[in-house]
Amino acid sequence: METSMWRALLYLVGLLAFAGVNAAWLGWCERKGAARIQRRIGPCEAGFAGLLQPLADGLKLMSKQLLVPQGVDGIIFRVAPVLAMIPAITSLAVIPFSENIGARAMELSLLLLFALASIGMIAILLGGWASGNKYAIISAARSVSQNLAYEIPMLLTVITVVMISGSMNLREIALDQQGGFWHWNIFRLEHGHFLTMWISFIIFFICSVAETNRAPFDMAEAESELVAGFMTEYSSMGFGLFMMGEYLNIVVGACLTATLFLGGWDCPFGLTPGIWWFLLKIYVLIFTFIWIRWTYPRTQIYRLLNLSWKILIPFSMANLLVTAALIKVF
Amino acid sequence: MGLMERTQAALAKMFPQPASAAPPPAGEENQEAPPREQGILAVDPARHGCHLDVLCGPGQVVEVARTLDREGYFLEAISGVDWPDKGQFEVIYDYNRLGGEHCRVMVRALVDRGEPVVPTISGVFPAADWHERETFDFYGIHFQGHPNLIRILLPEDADFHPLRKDYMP
Amino acid sequence: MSGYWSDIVTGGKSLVTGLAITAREFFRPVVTEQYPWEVPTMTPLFRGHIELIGNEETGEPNCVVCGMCQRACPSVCISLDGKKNEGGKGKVLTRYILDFTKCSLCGSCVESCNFNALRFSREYNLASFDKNDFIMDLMQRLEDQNRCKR
Amino acid sequence: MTVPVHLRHDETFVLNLGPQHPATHGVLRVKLTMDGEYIVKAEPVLGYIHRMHEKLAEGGTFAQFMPNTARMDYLHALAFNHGWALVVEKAAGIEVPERAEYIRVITVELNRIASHLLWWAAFLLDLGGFTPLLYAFDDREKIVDLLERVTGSRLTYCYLRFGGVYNDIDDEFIAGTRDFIKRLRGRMPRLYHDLVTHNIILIKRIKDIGFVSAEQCRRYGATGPVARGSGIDYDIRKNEPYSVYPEFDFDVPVFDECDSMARYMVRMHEIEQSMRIIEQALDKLPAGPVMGKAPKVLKPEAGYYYSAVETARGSLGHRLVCNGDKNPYKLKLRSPTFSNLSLFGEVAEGMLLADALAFMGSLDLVIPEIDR
Repeated sequence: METSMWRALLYLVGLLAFAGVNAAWLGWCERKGAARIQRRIGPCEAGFAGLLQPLADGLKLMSKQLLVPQGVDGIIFRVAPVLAMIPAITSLAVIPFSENIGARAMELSLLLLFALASIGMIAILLGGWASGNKYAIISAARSVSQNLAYEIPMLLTVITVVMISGSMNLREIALDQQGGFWHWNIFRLEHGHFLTMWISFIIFFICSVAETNRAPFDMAEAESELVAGFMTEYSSMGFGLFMMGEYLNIVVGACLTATLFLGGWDCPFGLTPGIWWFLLKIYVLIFTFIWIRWTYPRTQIYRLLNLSWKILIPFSMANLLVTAALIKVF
Repeated sequence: MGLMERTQAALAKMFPQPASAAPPPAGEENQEAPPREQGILAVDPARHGCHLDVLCGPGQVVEVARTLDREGYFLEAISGVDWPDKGQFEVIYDYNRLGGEHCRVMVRALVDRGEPVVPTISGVFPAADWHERETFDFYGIHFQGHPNLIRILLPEDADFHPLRKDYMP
Repeated sequence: MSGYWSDIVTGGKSLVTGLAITAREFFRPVVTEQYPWEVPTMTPLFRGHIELIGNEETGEPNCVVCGMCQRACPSVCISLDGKKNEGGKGKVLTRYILDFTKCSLCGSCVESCNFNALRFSREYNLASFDKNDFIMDLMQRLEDQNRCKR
Repeated sequence: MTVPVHLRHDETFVLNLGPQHPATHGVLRVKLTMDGEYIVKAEPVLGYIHRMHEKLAEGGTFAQFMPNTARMDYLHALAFNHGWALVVEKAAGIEVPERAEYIRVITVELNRIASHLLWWAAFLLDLGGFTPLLYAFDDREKIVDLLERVTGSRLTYCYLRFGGVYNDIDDEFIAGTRDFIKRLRGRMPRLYHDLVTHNIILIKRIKDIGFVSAEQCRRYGATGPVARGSGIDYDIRKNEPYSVYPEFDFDVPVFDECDSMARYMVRMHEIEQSMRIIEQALDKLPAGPVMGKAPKVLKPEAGYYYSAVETARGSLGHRLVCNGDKNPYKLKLRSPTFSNLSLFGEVAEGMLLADALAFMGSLDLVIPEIDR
């Protein structure tokens, strides 16, 4: 009993620290990455290479007044940013960082993750709706239709992974892929899954970009159309929490992608598996998120729905069938 | 027949009396010379920037616009001019062709300064909508029949017409 | 249907090309200048606010109070006074005020000056909390410059 | 365009786009009546940066208005300089030496490239792509540096004079301009076309969006790239040549698609054509003075004068009325985007908000020029 309590406390502190550090410094990474792509320097004044910039930003945000405009739904308006943050942190509890590091290895952890992701979407909806701002409401509506459209292909691709691994436990899915990159779901030689799984991976990745409302699918906060979308009326840490929630969602998305497709903590050459491989993988994926954001213009809401319904869903369906056939036949 | 002659012929139907045989160059009628009669003048485009100078009555503005619309012209601008000495406002319509053969037509109409009313041509050229509003804004010239004659550049509650020569801020 | 597949193929290719281009830019050197630490070189024709040119020897302004600059200025930001030169002919400048808040840096004053009495300064750090800082006494400025020279 | 049937009910709301909105590039306000994300009615509201330049012109001499011209279209300021110089030269009968004409063309065309680059950057920003903005600014910075070398200022140039230009160009400017053209030609295919023009997201976003027919252009008096994107072959530099433009060999890019993509392509091709003009002008640049004989005090003959130039946004007209005095009696500025914007209301009806903003971006609005 005693040890399990210490363990819980350790994970609580550890995960909160991980979440906090990521939420703060991913903003720095994003700014630095964007700056490099645009041939600028980026933050450079606060600390070495601007590393203290997140602290300065945080201080600034916290010292600002939390404005609650007239006519907003006060309670929901205040709850929404928290609601955006909490599911993202909670999701980290079921992520297996390595064979022995992971707060909870639940049987249905995959299902829990998707349930929590939907709550994040509700937070955006509530925030936008409660603001009573027309831009925010449009943004909330966009965000919901976008998320609904993307959960379907995402879940369809996840089902293929579940079929291959035979489990919905993230730890077991990762364990199933140990022993070198040819065991990873994306390149899996067994049953010839590599034929279809790379498509699944791409679909899953596109969907997770869309799920996290990142460019080029950032219609919900399209700054040139909707000012700041659902965040228009938020100031101070209300805004800060939404920002942190966004980055944490990226982290969770990257963790999930790494676990489902890239073998979790496995070393590509089957040598020394461990948490460092996992971290390397998720940061490469996160960098890709940043890279994509600073390369493309924003798409249009109905183009996005077209992409989902006309391309991603048929492809993921076909993938599902082919994977099932491969498992059954070989 | 060149475009200019064609336009001239089309417009000439509106003016039964041809302009005087020896037309003074545009602009000089404001000086000592007697005021110009209504009609069409061909002017030097290199000097004045337009080929035809049409002086018409305010009532003919719409008809001129229709004729030019048929000939494929477009409306460049509408400007007002204040002539307090003569007690008149002048409304200048600049027409031009989009591509093809080139011809610029300046249509001028003089209205009484005390009661400046000109029929709108926004029914013919939607481009005139904003230009007429602007002229109304600056000179207080009323464009009869304009669907939405409100101030465009100045604030809604302005009670002055700044380009009138007697306007003192 | 063929449009569907070609969209996927060419579209996908264009997206990958885009990523490749930004990736290449990522590793290339920065092109920005860090302003307070690096100052770009100023062109010889830089138009700052105007200042008076002093005589090489005496340091007195070259201005003969003809008032051409005042008349040329479209924004009425120059006001100057002179008094009769005692002992010599012409006039000497007694006051030259530039209201820089109105100035649009068109340079008409410098162009209109026939006596080599005006030029553009090289001052570019023009920010202040007080509007009155920009109502400049150019005589004073010239005196300060002369003092520095000595 | 009529409002689609499914939009004809009363659950509409008014969305106030601007005057401080990221997409309106300045202080334009558009009153949108919306049904969901569909626009039922769009009504631009102007005048937020109105400065009454026409009255200012009447108040001063001809030369004193020159600095004001650059403050209207701050992106293509030299074309506004040029327009004003041309109409006054026409009225007062001032001759311009040939070298000055060439320098005018070179600087105006450089400025046109800068303007198109900035439009491109801002358009991409409207579409949510931030990185291309900085690539374009990198190139534009080179132009601005070059122009600063000859004009002394970086944005609101006051460079042209009646009868010439303010300052002669030097060898360093010529070499710098050639370098710049080489550099832009090198960067254009990769950083502009591969990264953006051929990008599927951009193509899907602006192709078949914002349909402006040639007839609409004529009725609303739209000129410039908007008209040329609708298949109208109209460029004042070709149709009624001024300055020394007839001496150069260049094409007027015309696209028939009438959509935002066509306007985009027109501008991208115009950059190339402007570079061709500059190269030819640099090759042919004659020696001689850069200022002709112009009287100190201008008193043009009484009369009506009109002169038009092609700015980056379309036809800029100056309607000048003189009464023989040393001040302009009346000056009307026919600014291109004033007319170009007036068709926005008609075209935007029934569009989605995001598409309407993409369309607005493709019109290339410069608000101070609309409001004057």
